[in-house]
Amino acid sequence: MKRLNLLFLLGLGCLPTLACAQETQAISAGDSAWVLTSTALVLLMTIPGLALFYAGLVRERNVLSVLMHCFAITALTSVLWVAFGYTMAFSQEGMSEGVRGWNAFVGSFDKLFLLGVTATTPWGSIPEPLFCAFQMTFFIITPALIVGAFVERIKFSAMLWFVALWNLLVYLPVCHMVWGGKGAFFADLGVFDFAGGIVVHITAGMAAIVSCIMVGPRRDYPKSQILPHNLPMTVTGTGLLWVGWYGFNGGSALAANGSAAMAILVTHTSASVAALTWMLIEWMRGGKPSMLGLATGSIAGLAAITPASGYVGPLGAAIIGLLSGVVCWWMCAAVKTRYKYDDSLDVFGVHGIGGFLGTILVGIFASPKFGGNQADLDILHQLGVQSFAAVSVGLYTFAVSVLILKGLRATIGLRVNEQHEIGGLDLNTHGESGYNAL
Amino acid sequence: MKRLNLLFLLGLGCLPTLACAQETQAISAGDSAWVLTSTALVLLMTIPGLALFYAGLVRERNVLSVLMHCFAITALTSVLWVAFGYTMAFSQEGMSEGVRGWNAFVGSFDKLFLLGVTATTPWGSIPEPLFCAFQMTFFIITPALIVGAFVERIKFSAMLWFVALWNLLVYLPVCHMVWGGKGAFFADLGVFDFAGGIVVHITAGMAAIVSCIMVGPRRDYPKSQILPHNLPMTVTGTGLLWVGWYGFNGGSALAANGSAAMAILVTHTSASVAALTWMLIEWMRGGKPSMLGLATGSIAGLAAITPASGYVGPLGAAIIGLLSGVVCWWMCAAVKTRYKYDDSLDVFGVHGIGGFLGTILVGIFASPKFGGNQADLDILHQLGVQSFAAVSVGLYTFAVSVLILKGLRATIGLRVNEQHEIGGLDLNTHGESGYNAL
Amino acid sequence: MKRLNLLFLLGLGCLPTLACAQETQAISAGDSAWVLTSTALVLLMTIPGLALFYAGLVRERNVLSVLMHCFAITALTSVLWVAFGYTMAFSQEGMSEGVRGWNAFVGSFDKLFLLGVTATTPWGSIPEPLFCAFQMTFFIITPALIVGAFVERIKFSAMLWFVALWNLLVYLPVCHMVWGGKGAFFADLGVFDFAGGIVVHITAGMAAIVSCIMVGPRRDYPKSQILPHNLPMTVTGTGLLWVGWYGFNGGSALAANGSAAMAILVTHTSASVAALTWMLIEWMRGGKPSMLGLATGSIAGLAAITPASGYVGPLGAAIIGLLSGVVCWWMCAAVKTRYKYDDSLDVFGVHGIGGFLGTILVGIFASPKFGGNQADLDILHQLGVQSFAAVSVGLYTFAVSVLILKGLRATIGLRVNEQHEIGGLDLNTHGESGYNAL
Amino acid sequence: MKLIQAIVKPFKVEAVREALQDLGVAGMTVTEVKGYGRQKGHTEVYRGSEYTVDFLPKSEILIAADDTQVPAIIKGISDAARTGKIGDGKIFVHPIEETIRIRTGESGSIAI
Amino acid sequence: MKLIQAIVKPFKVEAVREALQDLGVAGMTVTEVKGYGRQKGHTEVYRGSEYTVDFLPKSEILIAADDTQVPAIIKGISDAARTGKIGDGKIFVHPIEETIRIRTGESGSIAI
Amino acid sequence: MKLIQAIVKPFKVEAVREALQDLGVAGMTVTEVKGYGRQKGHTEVYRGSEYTVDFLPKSEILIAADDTQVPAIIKGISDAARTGKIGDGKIFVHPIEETIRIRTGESGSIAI
Ligand SMILES: Nc1ncnc2c1ncn2[C@@H]1O[C@H](COP(=O)(O)OP(=O)(O)O)[C@@H](O)[C@H]1O
Ligand SMILES: Nc1ncnc2c1ncn2[C@@H]1O[C@H](COP(=O)(O)OP(=O)(O)O)[C@@H](O)[C@H]1O
Ligand SMILES: Nc1ncnc2c1ncn2[C@@H]1O[C@H](COP(=O)(O)OP(=O)(O)O)[C@@H](O)[C@H]1O
Repeated sequence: MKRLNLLFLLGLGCLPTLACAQETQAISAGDSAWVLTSTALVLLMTIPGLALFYAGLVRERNVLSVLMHCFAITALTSVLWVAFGYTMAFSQEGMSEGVRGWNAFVGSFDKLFLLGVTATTPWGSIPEPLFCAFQMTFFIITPALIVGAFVERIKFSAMLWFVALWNLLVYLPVCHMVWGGKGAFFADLGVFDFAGGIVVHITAGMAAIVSCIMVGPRRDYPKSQILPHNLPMTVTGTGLLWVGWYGFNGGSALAANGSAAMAILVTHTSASVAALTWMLIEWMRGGKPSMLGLATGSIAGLAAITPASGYVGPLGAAIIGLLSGVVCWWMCAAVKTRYKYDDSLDVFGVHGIGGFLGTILVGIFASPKFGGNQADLDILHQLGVQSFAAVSVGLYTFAVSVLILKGLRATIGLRVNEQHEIGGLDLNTHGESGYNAL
Repeated sequence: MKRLNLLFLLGLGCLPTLACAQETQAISAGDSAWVLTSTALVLLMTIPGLALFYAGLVRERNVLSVLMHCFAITALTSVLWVAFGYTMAFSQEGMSEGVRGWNAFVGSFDKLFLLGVTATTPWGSIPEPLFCAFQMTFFIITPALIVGAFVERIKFSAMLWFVALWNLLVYLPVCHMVWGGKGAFFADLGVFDFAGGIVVHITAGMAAIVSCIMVGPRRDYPKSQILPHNLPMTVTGTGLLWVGWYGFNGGSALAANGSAAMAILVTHTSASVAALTWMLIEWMRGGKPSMLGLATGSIAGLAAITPASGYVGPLGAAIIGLLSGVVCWWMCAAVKTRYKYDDSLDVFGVHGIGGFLGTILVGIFASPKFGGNQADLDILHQLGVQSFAAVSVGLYTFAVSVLILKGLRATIGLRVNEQHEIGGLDLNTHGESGYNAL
Repeated sequence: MKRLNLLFLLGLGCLPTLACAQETQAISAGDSAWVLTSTALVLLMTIPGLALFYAGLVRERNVLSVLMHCFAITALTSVLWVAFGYTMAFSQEGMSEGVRGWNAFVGSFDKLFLLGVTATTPWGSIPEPLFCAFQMTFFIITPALIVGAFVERIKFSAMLWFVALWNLLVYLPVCHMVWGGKGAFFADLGVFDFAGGIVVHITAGMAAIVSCIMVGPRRDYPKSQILPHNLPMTVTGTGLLWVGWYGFNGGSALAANGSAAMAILVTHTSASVAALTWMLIEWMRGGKPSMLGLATGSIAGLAAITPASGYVGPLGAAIIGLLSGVVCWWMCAAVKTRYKYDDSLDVFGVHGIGGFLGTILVGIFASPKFGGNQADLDILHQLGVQSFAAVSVGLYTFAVSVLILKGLRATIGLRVNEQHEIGGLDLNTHGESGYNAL
Repeated sequence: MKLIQAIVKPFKVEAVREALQDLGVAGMTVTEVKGYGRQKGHTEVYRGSEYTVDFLPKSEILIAADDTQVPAIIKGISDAARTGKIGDGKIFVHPIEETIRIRTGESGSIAI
Repeated sequence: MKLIQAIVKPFKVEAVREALQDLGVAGMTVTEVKGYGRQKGHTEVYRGSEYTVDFLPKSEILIAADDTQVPAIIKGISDAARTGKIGDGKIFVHPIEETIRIRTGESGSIAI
Repeated sequence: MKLIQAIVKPFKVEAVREALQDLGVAGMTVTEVKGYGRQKGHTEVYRGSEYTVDFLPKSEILIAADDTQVPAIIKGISDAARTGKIGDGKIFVHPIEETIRIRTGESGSIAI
């Protein structure tokens, strides 16, 4: 009996998978440790990762405005998340599998202001406030991705309103439908979206293409030269995004296990292959292998693997990386150049297209035939589900984004005036400048 | 069999508080994983986080000197910590609850040079060397915060001596009195200071106000224009500080559990609300919402929530964030401008005041009535304890800081000569320059 | 009784050391959480840590080329690792203790393309894909370290070929011989190399000295002034390297336990002492304490402690830090200046010499007499083993590096043409520039 | 021979370059400068402290030209750089005594 | 009409601007330059390698002015920029033949 | 008195400085500028979009000198800065009417 006790004491929840079937699961310190870390990593992606990535690509006179977008979005959306975002995304009240009521599309309001979420309420094998914090970082980064589409000309107040409304009307329902658990619309269809190909990248990408067109191009575009003012800054951001993506995809396993490990391995593989692909395309087409190309390629590969990262093996990851490198390059270098929409930092071309690609391809590469881990996968059927979810979310995002922007254009206006655009947003909107030499 | 079940519940490692009463606890890999990570995160706060935050705010010719302060402090204090800091802060020899002997105020010397601290000695549910390393990062960052008060004019050697003496005479006893465990002076009074409102922020803030006055203002202050030379650098630092604060506050749970999770959630909430508050104040008072304002607000919110982060809920966090945004803004924009002390980077206004505010407010918001987790809290009594601790530590810090600075002024001197100040510390003190164009 | 056994199995994980003797171990979420984090930390060391560290030290016109080296190496070597690197380093097929067959020197090909590595295959107490990902980050950083030797003049294609061949012919066999487990050549001799003094630093350092000589000096060296264009960038990199090194050394425990904790504590101690040492040498020799000196010293201390970090105590760490500060300073400031080889960023002087020093010194300081944890260590014998491994790996690396470079020089050439070197690699090789003012 | 020195708004440099190219001007040299004049500076606020920035970014364009070209160049610059708002800048015309092309050693008009 | 070109220590630009403002000078143009002269440069040491930096940061101030104003401006600059230490800088006075205000096309004194 | 203004390739500044030092020239002022001329710019490609960069980095060197020194200085600069490739730059010689040393108030040749 003594020995038994000792064993019990030792028995500290090292194999969370075993416990999965149970209704309530013990909280695992190991899983919690990894998701805590992942939460920090995904926050790092936005501040300062994405902020630097984007800010380096604009002109010197707008550097602070871009940084400010990312930071203000972080602060604003976090408050919204705590207030009503979390409950609208993840409340499971009123849901049951296959029933398509209101709550199949958006969460109830029972956890407004995190009511009932305490240190001891569990979510799977981690504490619920941790799950809430982790998901918050996704609620932050998604609108932050969009700002790349309209930098250097957007009105700051319009940007804030857009983000608040868009997160409410687009992000929350989409998140709920995909990740809301049993009874959620797309979840019930069996859609695969491990870490946000649909929820994050397709929504952000669609919003980007819509808003860059509705806000209109920068006055210098494409006639005049708009060069990145500080590429090392962008490269720094790339590194932080890449590292942070370990938390984005690996943390989405919500456990410190083999699934998280495979997720980071395939994430890294896809990023690497896509980066090399972009670089080689530039090189082989008579150009020069560029740092910006390598960086952009890696982000394309990271976006594309995101929905697939919990389902595919290294082979699938390599092919997803390869295709995302090719297709996203083509979107940025050929399509955008041809149609001359000013998706300034290529949010649509990289995140939208990359996310779409990965969302479709996981339908194939999740199959064990191609190294995936979904036994008995019916590829054709899954492709249908993936396409349906991707396209319908895309269209929904498109429509709602147009409406929000129309409303804002009619009221507070979307753009700064021309003098402010020429003089730069830093000085004119924020009253400061990025660099002061004297 | 009943007992067996109970053991089961105990055996989960996820609820270390339950196990606190036990003499020795098994080391939990999960808890250790999170505290290892937190140690890295808090180090990241100082190098390069705080270093960049501060360095961006000074003029180009002093950028390296500020970075050097933070890095030299890191190296110096780490050695002191290993030598005698750890034992003076955390030795529990000679302590017993309620007894106010010498060891209620400072630790014994039995762990000099980490004697007896081995890979297998436990501290709660983590290895003792890990606890030692985690606390070391607090010993590093506290004096590093202070340097913001006297940048661009302090003598490098004076700064090193000040830090060494101050850490010995102020940090170690205060840390011991608050966090030394049963028998420590303030701990016995039942003070709440989860992650360092008193130990870190009040001490650093008081030292800052004292030293900026005793060192004297920069020769150009406030007549001439002293603009931040590189705000994107400061923003990068802000991001790293914010992310690192997850480890600062979350890691202070010393476990990967719901308490750590709630800590990061309320930390993030306070930072967000304070950032928005600062931004809105600027905006509403006829000015422009600025990136530096948003960044400073977030740091104020982070400082203020620090002592409270293990006790309050999201509501309390939001109010603490709101108040810290308002009060710290007022300190920097109104009080400092009026009294014209050159607390160059607003260490007192942000950290000192923010830390003080949070230390007091936790006395209210720890109560379950306001969403806190301290059942049966006597708010009035707790407010008394918090105020007593905050004020007496503040006064003690004030007195000792004055003495140290007087001593140094009389011996090696506090300031560089005027020519060196004009020419910049980088060239004159360190023999190098931050940027070389050619 | 069956159930009891199950409990037994469950009950491990928390105390991995207990289970070491067993053939298969349960996967520990806590250990996995820490190694997941460490993987992210070591990746952070290369992108953006080392990339920034190096890029700040070159002239403005080559900043992107240096960043590009680090990022392209990351992408390239990751693909190689997944394809054949992992199996050649860590396959244990065909090995048995003391037998010096082919597989004592290099791994078999049974895990080509990670065949058989799934989310559920364990490696000690962590999932095998996690071990694979963690080791991958070492495979990335080692060649990235080397590039410091030939920046500002190397042909980009030559660099890629060099890295691919060198990683294949040097890194993989050396890694296998040292870390391949029982039956691996140096492992069987009982060599100590906790986190890569031999595998990473000696190999990188030797390759650096060889390649800087064979590629030849920069055309301006040493006659003309080649100043670091952006030291704050280098300092940022230093901070990230230092923090990341917690994962490098702490993660090498492959568990979240006291051993990992001691590793980061001694790592930090050595870095701090070495940084102070370098600073004081500069100061005492009539010069000025410089930020670059402090940064370089810390890297020297980190490199030197790497092989020793799992074996020594704080005392040993302090002495290793002290000696590495002195010796590496002397290599950079005296030896290099005298012999005028253009090891541009001091890879040999800091990493090579630091790694060598630590590899030897661990033979002494691992002994409990000097605070180490290897009971019954025969210091003299161990010094012999360490020296033998260090020297033979050094010579092997030397020889193979010469051969690879000769081959490349004879085929695609090693250097860009003079006009490109003058105009800068950013523009001429990569078709972009780091900073665009207008 | 004259050296024309024009101070213009930075975002007008490209337009000036194009205008001059159309006039057959083969070369010019541009410097980033800061200008102080009738055009007011602006105020920046850092943590509540106001700073008046008097100097505004301007670009200086130098063109060496034969005397006969001068009026056309002045007109070309003026037309291209004019926005009609205060701060458009100035043109100064310097006499110069000699121009040498370093590459060839040629001097005089041919060296321009 | 003259163009006065002054090379001064960078931290004296503000004082010069104020002095000139007092003299009623309405405009000027400032450039960051590097100067080499009697004032010695300094030595920087990077990892034990010494580098002599010969060029020191200076600021160049350009002021177009009527001939009559020139002496006062020279005195104003000299007084404001003088520290008495080597390296205080130089003032060069150029003849200029024409000044044009781009905004209005005015030329001559009125354009200054 | 003359002011010699030379536009040269940036990596030639050091050679020019040494050459002038050998001629006994005690001071000069250097500015980073961008040049447009016969030497073609280059193309940069960012994510598939091509940008033609017409302006190339150049350095401007100013030397005030007595009339007698001028030919030697021109030769010294030319020899040191010449690579023989297009883009080597120009030398312009300005007349100047006065030179003042701020520190001492001296003027004329002695102030150079
Ligand atoms: N007297 C002057 N000397 C030199 N530069 C001047 C002078 N006056 C103006 N400038 C330059 O011309 C720029 C424009 O002058 P400003 O008075 O603002 O407007 P405007 O060109 O419309 O008269 C200034 O910013 C400054 O660079
Ligand atoms: N002959 C010259 N031509 C152009 N600029 C000069 C000349 N001599 C000095 N200068 C400039 O004046 C600055 C100050 O000159 P310097 O000889 O150091 O001291 P001082 O002004 O006291 O004589 C130099 O840094 C340089 O920018
Ligand atoms: N007419 C001009 N006025 C002012 N600067 C000029 C002029 N022509 C050339 N330059 C300067 O001289 C540099 C070199 O001129 P360029 O025509 O390229 O070659 P080269 O010196 O061989 O004739 C240019 O980059 C520009 O800075």
